[in-house]
Amino acid sequence: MKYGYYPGCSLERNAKAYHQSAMAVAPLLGLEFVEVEDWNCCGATEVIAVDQMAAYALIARNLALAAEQNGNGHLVAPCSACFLNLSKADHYMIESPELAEKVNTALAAGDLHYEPGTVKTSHLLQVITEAVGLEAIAEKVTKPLYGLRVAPYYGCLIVRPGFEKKYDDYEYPTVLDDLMKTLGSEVVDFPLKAHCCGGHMTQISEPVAMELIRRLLHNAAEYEADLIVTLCPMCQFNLDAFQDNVNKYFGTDYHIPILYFTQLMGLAFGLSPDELGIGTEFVSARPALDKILSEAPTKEKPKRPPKEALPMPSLGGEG
Amino acid sequence: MTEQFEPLIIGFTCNWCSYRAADLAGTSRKQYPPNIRLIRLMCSGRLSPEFVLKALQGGADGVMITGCHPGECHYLEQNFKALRRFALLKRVLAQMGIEPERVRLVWASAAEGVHLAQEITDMVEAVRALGPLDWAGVASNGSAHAIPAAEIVGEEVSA
Amino acid sequence: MSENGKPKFGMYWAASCGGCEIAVLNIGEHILDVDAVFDIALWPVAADFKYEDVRNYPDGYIDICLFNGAIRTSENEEIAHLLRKKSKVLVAFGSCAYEGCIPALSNFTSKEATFKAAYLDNPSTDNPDGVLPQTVTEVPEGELYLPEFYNTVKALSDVVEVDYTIPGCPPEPHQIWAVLQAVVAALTQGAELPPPGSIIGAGNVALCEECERVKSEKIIERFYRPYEITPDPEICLLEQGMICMGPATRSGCGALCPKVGMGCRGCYGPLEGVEDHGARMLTAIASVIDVGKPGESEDEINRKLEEVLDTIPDPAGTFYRFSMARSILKRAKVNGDGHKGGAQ
Amino acid sequence: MTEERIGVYVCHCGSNIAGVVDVEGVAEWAREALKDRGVVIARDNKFMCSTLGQELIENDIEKEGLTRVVVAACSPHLHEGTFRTACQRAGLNPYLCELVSIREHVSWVHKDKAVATQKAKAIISGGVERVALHEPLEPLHVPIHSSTLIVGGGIAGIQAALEIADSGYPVYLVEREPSIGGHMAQFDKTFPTLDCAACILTPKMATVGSHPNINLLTWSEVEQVDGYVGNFTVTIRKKARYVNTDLCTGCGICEEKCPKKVVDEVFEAGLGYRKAVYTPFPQAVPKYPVIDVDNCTYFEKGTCKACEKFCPTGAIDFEQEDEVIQVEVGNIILATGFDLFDARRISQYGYGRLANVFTSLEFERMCNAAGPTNGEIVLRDGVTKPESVAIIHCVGSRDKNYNNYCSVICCMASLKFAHLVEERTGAEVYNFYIDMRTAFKDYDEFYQRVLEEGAHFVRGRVAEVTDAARMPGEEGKLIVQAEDTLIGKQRRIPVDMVVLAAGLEPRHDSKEVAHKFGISCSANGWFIEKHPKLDPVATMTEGIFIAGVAQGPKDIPASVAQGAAASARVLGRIQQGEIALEPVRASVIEERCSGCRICNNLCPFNAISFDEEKKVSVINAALCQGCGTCVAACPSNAITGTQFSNEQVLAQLNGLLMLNVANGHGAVTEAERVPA
Amino acid sequence: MVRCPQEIHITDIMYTLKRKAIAEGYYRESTAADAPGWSETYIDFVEKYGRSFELGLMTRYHLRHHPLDMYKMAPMGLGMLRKGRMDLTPTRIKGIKQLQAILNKAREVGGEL
Repeated sequence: MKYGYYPGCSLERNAKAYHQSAMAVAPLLGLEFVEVEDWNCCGATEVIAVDQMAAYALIARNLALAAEQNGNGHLVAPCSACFLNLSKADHYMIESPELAEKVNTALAAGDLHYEPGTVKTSHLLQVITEAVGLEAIAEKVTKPLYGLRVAPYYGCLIVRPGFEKKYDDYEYPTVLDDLMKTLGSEVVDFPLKAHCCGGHMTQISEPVAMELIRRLLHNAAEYEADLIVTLCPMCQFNLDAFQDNVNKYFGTDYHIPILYFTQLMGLAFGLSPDELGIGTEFVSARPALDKILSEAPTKEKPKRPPKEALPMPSLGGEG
Repeated sequence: MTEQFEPLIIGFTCNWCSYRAADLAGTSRKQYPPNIRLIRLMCSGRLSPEFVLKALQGGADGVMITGCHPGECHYLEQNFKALRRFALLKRVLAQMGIEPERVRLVWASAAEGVHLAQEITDMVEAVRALGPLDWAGVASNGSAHAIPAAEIVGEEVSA
Repeated sequence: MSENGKPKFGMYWAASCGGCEIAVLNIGEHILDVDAVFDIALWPVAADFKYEDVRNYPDGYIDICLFNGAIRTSENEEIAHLLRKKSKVLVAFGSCAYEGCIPALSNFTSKEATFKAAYLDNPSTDNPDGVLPQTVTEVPEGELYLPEFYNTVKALSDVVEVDYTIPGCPPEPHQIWAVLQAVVAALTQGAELPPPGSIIGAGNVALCEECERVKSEKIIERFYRPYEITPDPEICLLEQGMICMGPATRSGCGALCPKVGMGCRGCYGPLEGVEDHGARMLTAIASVIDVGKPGESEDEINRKLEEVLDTIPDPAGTFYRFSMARSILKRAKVNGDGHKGGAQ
Repeated sequence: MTEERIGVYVCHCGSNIAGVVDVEGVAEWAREALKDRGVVIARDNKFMCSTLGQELIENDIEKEGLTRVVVAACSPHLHEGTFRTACQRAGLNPYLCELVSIREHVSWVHKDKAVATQKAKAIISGGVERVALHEPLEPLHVPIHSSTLIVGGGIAGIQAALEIADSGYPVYLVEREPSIGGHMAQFDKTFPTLDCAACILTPKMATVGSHPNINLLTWSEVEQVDGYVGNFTVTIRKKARYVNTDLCTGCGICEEKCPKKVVDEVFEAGLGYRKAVYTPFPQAVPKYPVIDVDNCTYFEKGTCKACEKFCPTGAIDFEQEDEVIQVEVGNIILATGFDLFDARRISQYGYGRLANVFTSLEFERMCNAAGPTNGEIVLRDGVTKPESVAIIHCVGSRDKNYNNYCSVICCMASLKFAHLVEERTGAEVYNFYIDMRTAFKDYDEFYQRVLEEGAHFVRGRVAEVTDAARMPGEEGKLIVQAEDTLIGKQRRIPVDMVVLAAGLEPRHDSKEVAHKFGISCSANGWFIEKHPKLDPVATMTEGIFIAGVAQGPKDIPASVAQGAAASARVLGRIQQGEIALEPVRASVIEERCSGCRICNNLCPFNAISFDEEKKVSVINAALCQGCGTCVAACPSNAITGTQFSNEQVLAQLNGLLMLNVANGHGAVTEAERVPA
Repeated sequence: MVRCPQEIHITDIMYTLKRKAIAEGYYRESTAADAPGWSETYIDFVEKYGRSFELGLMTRYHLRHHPLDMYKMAPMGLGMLRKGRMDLTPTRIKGIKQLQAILNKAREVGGEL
């Protein structure tokens, strides 16, 4: 399957590991990613905060380029912010012809035009779990991540609903959980899985950011996760690069490595850590990865609850 | 001074909503042009396209089809059938060169006397603006009251 | 009857393709019986007669005259009147004479446009001076006359009284033969003929009755043109989304088209009491489109509806393919330069 | 040209019509201009609807031998009946009289006298043309079978069944579950009086069980409904119980001995267990157990039969099979109730994930003395008493993401819960609500009472329930996060237990059921009543009534009221013995029908069926409501409709077109008079 | 996350409010008074190069808004350089002129929707 590829600014440098691992994994899954020629920043959460029209124009330029360059109109963005911006702009342009017209007036200034709805943007995780599918992935697993306790962290952007890209269950998504299970790792419940990592608050209001990050680390630690797996450069950066600051700030002592799901996929597929940019994280993942067992841990079967205990609600809906 | 053209509109109403809407317009003394004459059916679902064609061919300048709002049909869902037929009839009429303004579908609940009166007023004005249909003339000579080809919807289809 | 005691047979060809003539020949060896039983009084396609000959016949001279073709020109109309006068029994033979048929599709446009298409725009026409047919042309020898080309095609019954109608495009040979036998029986053994004005050589219920395909409740999600699908051989074509005029069309042909996977085109015309063949089919088909349920928003419904209807290109041309001249409106309202209403 | 002798009567209606329309002129005109259309008499009168006016018509019918009557007055919806009966008195079939409106549709909506008069003439000429083609019609009389089918053994169905049975008429009560009682049987207390549900319900259940006029069919479902008002044939599947009810004494030994314990998802709402052979609850009616084949060891593995071994009367019968029966009934009441909103759908509330989040139904069972905890309010571990409980209102209700409507009962139920928690555990109670809705008798008093008992009320929709502690005091608790919109602040309230007041939803299969019985459902799936205010228990389908929550969310009193109301309607019918149906009906002309089956799917009342023998479509006159949709659809004119035939409608059209308003002066030119 | 029972897109409303707050100058009283500063710095880089540039962004923003906090960021900055997660020079896209033209036009068109 061939996709237009929109890396976004972070993946060029800060989240190079994400880019690197994605590129390493893609071919194994029969995915071909062709980078959009001369793409520009999606504006993250900043441009929209100051000038709506500029923000949409900025995004639309990328959509226009993507539409121009790759035939089938499938675009993949590994960064949640880019994914949200690209798909959101497209959606609102479809919804409001007035907006579409204004945006296109702007684009015209650069001899570009974008027909709303022509580019379908997906997040990398979507492509991997939906287009490729867990079965196909399972077949590729050669070194299962046995015994590794993973906290699946989605962040708040990818699940942001309100239009057709409504992602999985936007309150309590589980795709990443399933993917991690497929890789053989053990997935811990992670109630804050879709909460905010602080975003640019690290720059704007330290106290706010520190608290938001602490909560996530704390919650992961509570559930004895060996590491947190992410799918968004911003989340990875905040939890990883600022973990030290958090410890200083609150006098805590967290050492929870933060990896991208593509890095773990690579490992499970038998690629070497270096090919996957493992080592570029601030909080080293080595100790955690050393815990990986050679074969599946024997599950001690859950001890039956005391007879006075009430049954839990059966999972799966009624009717 | 030339007398202004008074179109003749035939209105088909359903027994439960739109006819009662017309009654209500009356009881609330809501004035509307006298150019419309109503025929009561039990349901807009009863309307055979022939009724519309006959009206136009027989001298009416326009036809208004009325019924209960979708989802409020006294017969549960029959006005949906009226809606389907109207949609297809519209296309055929367009190919017959009859302006869309001349045949309208209007929903009116028994409470919407004023709404119905307004719709009638609008339609009479719209048809007045179009001028007489005079199908007798058309049938005897297709070029009567010529309207620009552009206004006739209808697609070219290679056999 | 004439001196040799044989009844007189006439057949005339007005605005039509000639298929009806072929259909008569398709009765096979029976044609010899026809020849044996009848004296041919007029049959341009078979023997050389002049209008003059016919004019010289005494009134009612022709016992049975099969008139095929629609009334498209003043000539057609003139001959219709002439043959009416000269025939005891005048039969509207075939769809053209009965209801206008394919020629009447030009009622969706104008005479001018038809001329333009036929004499000017037609790529295979070489007409540098853009000459169009004239009713009167001056030539050194004097004036030449051409019949007038009408703006609207009419059915035979629009211009003269018709005794019987044999529908079909063309009528099926076995039906033709059955009719001829009945006539012969009437003329020779004085057998009863059906009441004047009736439609003969066809059934009295819709085609579905003689169509062997399995029919069930109809819910149509979209329509397909013949090239788009290969229909299931057992099931009703309409249920498969292929437009089939069968339900609204007179039986008599033996459901030939549906039998071979092609929807009925409607050439046997509408059923008794139906004033407008097209309108009947229109309402029937629209009624079973699977769009619009309580709870759906009206916009949503209309959107879906338009989507489905887009799969019926040229609805008017489809539903009125044969019956335009006998429809309620009879023609489209078009301006002089003859916009085509979508029909071919 | 018609042979009919038509009389035209133009009403002044005081000055209501005469004020605008030249009534005498119109009558005069009708007499002259419509002579060749069959009009032999045309009169005007101050008040046609008065006794004098009516006598006028009657006399003319008798003396002048009128065969048709046209009255030009007010709307048919006002006086059609009046004039029809007048004709009938004079021996003329009422359907040969046509009332055309020149008041509502002319004199009250137009001012220009000339034009109004002209229009009145047109309308009358339309009426004349039409009435000439009217046929005499006789109303359709169908007998009403005296027994009634009630579907659903909840409180609404029970009420209806008892009302009818006590009046001495037979009832078939069909219930899907092994016992009647419905949701009410699961409750502990009922608001606002707090009397125990079982105490007031079980006696009624017992009466139903033993009532000579009630044929109770539990563990059964309606498969098919044929026929029409007064004469339904209903096919019912009695699912195999694997217990011979003739031998079973309901001693309960089988249940006791059965080794297979499973979670009871239905009656215990998943909070308790039952055996593979079970009666849902002790007071179940009937008392006979059923074997749940999906969980029975014998049906799974082929061995066990413990129940059979120990049954003292040998009532266990593993060979038993479903039984399909047919019953004849005259009327049907649907009281099929509701499903509870599946709280798992709102994942941020953690139901199914966080142990101590409960649904309202689970909580009802917990409070119930006969329930899994014997009425103890405890956490999921079954022992710990909560010290703080949060009750979240509007779960799945008033929310565009789920159901947009208000579920009506949740506010009061939540108040009841608050009170019970207070009373039995003394725990702190927090109610999170959007609006408090405590309409109806004694409800708001109850609200006041709960307030006084010290329950907290936070006005704000809960954002999430989480076990992710953030601040001291939150560890090990469930934290309920919501904005308190009254103080405009975000609040995080740590509690031990959360109760979700889940909303009411139509039965998951309500749409199929509606289709089966030929009634309609709202978009949500609630059954639609004939009129939301004036006819709340009848449906558009004659002979089918609805009661209880199946029609829309409501509480016990309202459900009981509807049960009673529906039965009253049915009893009225039964006592009539027969019902007269409007003769406005469609019918198929067999010899014209080609069996194309276009019409088969068009009737929402299932009046059209297909005769496989003759290969023609057939219309059941008693089911037909006369809308005429099939008439308009038939591609070969094989369906006709009385009172609205093509000929009649086109004749009226013709009449209307005869006069053109083009010249607004009321003058009628010869040309215009000639029928088109 | 959308938890509004009326399906209102809360995050979009937040952005709108933020824009208004900045436009009206209310942000000064906010706890995140620096937000606009950050946003504008960010936008400047995007407009200049077409892509964001962490090093420039952080240094300039902090120099302008909290020079004293620089020391806090320094170690992380170094760490990032060491791990090759930060560039010393920005990358400029080819179509930067085109982009600028588009953005200017957009501002000209302007307006909230």
